[in-house]
Amino acid sequence: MRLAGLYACAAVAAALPILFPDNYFVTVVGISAGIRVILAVGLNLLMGYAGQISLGHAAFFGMGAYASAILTTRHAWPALLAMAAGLAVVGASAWLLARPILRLRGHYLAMATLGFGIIVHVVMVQATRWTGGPDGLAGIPPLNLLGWSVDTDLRWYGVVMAATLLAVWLSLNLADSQVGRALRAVHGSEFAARMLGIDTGRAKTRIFVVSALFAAFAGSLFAHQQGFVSPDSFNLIVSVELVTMVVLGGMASTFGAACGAIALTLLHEGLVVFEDYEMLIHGALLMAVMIFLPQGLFVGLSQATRRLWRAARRGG
Amino acid sequence: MSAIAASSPSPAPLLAVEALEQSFGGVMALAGVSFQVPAGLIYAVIGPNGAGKTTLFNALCGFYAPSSGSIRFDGHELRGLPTHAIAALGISRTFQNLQLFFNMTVLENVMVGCHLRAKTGLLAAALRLPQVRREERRLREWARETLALCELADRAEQPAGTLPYGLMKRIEIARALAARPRLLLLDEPAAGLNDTETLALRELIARIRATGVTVLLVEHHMPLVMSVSDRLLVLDYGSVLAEGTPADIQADPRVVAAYLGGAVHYAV
Amino acid sequence: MLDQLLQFLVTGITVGSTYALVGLGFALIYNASDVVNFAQGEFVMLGAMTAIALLAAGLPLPLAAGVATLLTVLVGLLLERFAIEPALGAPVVTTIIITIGAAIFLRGVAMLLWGKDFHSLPAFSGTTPIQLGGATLLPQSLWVLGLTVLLVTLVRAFLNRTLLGKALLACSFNRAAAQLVGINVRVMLRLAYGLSAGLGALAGILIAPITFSSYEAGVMLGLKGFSAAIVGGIGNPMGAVVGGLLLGVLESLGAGLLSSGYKDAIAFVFVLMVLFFEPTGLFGHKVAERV
Amino acid sequence: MPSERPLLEVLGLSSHYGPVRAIHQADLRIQPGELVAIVGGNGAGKTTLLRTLSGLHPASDGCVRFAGHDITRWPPHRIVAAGICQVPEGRQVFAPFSVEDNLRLGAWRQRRDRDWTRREQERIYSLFPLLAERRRQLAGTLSGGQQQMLAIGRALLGRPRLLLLDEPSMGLAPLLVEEIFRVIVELNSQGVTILLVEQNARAALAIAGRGYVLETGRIAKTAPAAELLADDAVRRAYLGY
Repeated sequence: MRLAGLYACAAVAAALPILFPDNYFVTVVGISAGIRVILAVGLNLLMGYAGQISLGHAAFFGMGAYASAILTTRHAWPALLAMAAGLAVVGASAWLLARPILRLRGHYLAMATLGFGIIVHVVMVQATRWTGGPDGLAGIPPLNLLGWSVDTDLRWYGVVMAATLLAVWLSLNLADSQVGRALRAVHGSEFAARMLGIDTGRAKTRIFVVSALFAAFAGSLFAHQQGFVSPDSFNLIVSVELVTMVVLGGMASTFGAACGAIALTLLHEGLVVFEDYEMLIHGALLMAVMIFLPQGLFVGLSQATRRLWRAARRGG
Repeated sequence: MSAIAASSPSPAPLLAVEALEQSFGGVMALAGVSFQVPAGLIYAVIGPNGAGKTTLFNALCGFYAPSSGSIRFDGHELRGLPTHAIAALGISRTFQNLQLFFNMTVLENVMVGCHLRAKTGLLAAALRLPQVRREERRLREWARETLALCELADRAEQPAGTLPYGLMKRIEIARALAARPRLLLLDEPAAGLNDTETLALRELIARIRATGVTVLLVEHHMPLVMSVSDRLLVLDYGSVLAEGTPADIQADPRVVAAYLGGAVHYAV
Repeated sequence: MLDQLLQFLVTGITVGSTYALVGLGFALIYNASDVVNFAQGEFVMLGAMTAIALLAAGLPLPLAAGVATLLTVLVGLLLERFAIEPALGAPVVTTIIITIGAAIFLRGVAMLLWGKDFHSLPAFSGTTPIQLGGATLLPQSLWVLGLTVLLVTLVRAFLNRTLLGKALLACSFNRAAAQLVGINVRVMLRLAYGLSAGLGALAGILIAPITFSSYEAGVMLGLKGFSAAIVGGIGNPMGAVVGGLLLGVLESLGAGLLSSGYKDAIAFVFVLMVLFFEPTGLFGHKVAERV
Repeated sequence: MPSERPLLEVLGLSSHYGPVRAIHQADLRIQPGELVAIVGGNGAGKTTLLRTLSGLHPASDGCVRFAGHDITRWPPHRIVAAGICQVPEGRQVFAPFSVEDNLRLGAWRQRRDRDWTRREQERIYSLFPLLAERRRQLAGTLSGGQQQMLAIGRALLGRPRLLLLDEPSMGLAPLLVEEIFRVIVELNSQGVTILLVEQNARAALAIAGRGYVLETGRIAKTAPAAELLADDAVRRAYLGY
């Protein structure tokens, strides 16, 4: 019962390619949406549950991707090992960064995480010897799971969906445990949380690391799936989009963050039609949602419909 | 030594505050406060606005770093300890301004209160290992028991933010109790309550004491304080004005003057 | 070597002046509303791009600059009225996202109007470099320096010498008390947004002949301005000015002595260090009381 | 019999802080020229009442009428313009500004009338000679009593028809309290209508003509001050015994 939502998602993910076989849209958009869901769900643990903003999450995403790219193309590591190494590096960096950065609050935290994201991005562009500079790195091999090479769109669809469901499952478990409650307590009132014996500094640090690991995992998948990485995929705009997904979903809800990620992916696909208007619409939408539905698109809309429904019933 | 010294009075006080001073940028909020709270009592701290009552609580909890003096709790010096470590020693509190976790249900709020008894690791929780499920069940039971003690059992699944104010204050008490403290600090529990709720609060405080928890109470509602406390400490301008039983305090003219202010006379 | 250092210093101060003006705008808005306006960089871009467009349309430079500044002020006022006021008192994350949304929106508008190409404004008075010891100085740099000094002096005088300026500061010291003496805080809010939009636009117009401008030009400038404000102690207008100059010089020195590609990274490493070790900014306390 | 229409009339006013009801169905009436005291213990809702009257805090129910206008939903700056000036609890002077600047900001609504402002400022200096010596000093560096004088002066420069004072005695030494109260009496005798909120009930009732006793957000009693001074209701409101 607890995981009913997860099973439903799994069913939909499995049914889509059967209902629409060989459909480019389903697989490619599905893959892209899945990777974003992993990112959003991970960031939601930090932002939605623990209440700590990060405007630099694309950095961890990129570090995971580049670790895979560099280790496989330059050092011929197997893909899975490269992924594991990437996770280790990102985990360690996040842990080192967490203490000093999470002492900051509000705008200061926003500025610091944003600065971190920019620094990492500059390194990606400038450290040409390792990263290939602005042109990026090509020729990243696909994942190879015990001899099964993930080299078609459909196989990738399957792997990314499995990874996405895994991420959602982990996030649901965390949220619905004492760890998750402690994080929400930190968000609700740090005073009260400490008074109940929660070491708030430690709790924040650990969830920052977990959140970074989700991003690095998504990054590694992204690198192997695309076969190519360049700094453009990990810039400030991407960090802002990640925050947008979480906020759009309504914060502190795993499925909300996932829906936010899917909605933004579809919006991107849809806005392609408008080409030059994409930015304008994206910006206007962000402002409108935050002004009119501050609890997020999904929570806000469901509350609004409930209100309308009640009003209609009273009227009738 | 004595762990949960219930009603039998132990010779060593549970809490001993010695010459505690707290200054903020030159302003003395606490100017050498000393008092002792024996285990098992309901001990109230009263005084006019700005007398330093909440400052005292915040110093006890490690929110402020006192300028000098000592706070000993059951043989441990509390000064310099971080708040969560103080909580782990067995002190819990409620807040003057509600610090409820409004985004959680009543039960979840109280389950956070059980945090000190939870041993779940991050990884185990993420994978939802069997021991996590067992612990969840244990914490839930514990929380439900505490809710029952506070007569909140039927509200368990409601979001805490949607309840009336009086119940919210009660949830905060339940949450603090869930930590199984030996000393419970209540910061103005009656503020904003109506008469019926205040009466129920008095019973609840008495029930809490009966479970062996020592209660330190800051409160303005004098009828409540006078009827429920065993001893009182009166603070004024950050110093101790008087200490004693409710009867002693009511007979003390200095207390009346501190509250009503000295008369100022001149021709009008 | 010494000549080179002098050159870096000159370049740094020129760029830093722009950061200072943008940072000053940040500080003014933060003071008035506790909002960090992530669209501040877009004011800079709008000022520059509008001036370029007006010039191309045949207006003389001074008039184009003036009209561009006024139009940007109008955008600032509209932003305040329709995006900030409705969300007053909202959590920090909400206001951050609203202003980021506004920034993306303005960028989108600029792209539609002027495309993705880089544009440039002609230098105000020629491009013959001036020799200064061993360093060369563009005449435009003199314009930037001179007008920055003028603008900062004017803003400072406005805040310290006029009652209106004091009323604006009063709102940030103690909003309730400001309301109790009858100050309309919404009017002050609009004043702050208008003022900082104007400062941003002027910064953009001043720097456009040196750095080129495009619809994206505001992103980095805005962030550097924000950094300047943080380095100087957010909410302290003159601290932001000093922070901007410091950032510009540091960046230019880093670019010259270490690597030009890393200049943005150097700036943000500096900001992170300041945040980690002096979270209230370098001048968070001391200057705040003097302003 | 009713000689004049009241200057301030509060009917059924309620006010909440989040879920907490701070003021419940309060009724008040103040005639021009009166000095009225509101006394009550900690947390009785005195400060909330004044904040609601000044428009800093929204009323959840009821209405406030002032000089013929319904000002219940007016923003604070309009209420000040109408003539209600408040000396807030804890002084709230603009600490980084000089004494002089604080006073000039107090005259914000009158800023175009420079002569009046200058004259009025001099009057404040003569009322509080201590402030005159410290014109250029930063307000944040003044002592508590001096800050209180400055806060009163600042409010007076708003040209009040009704002056609201929130706990002017709080945290002040008895001698200073006496000084502040002397000024309050003097102001009232010059014709300023005053609503004085005090925890120091004896001092407040000693100078007020009439008093209200506020108890947990409700008006528990109203009577001539002398009568209240002798009444046990006041003592009960504070001490509950």
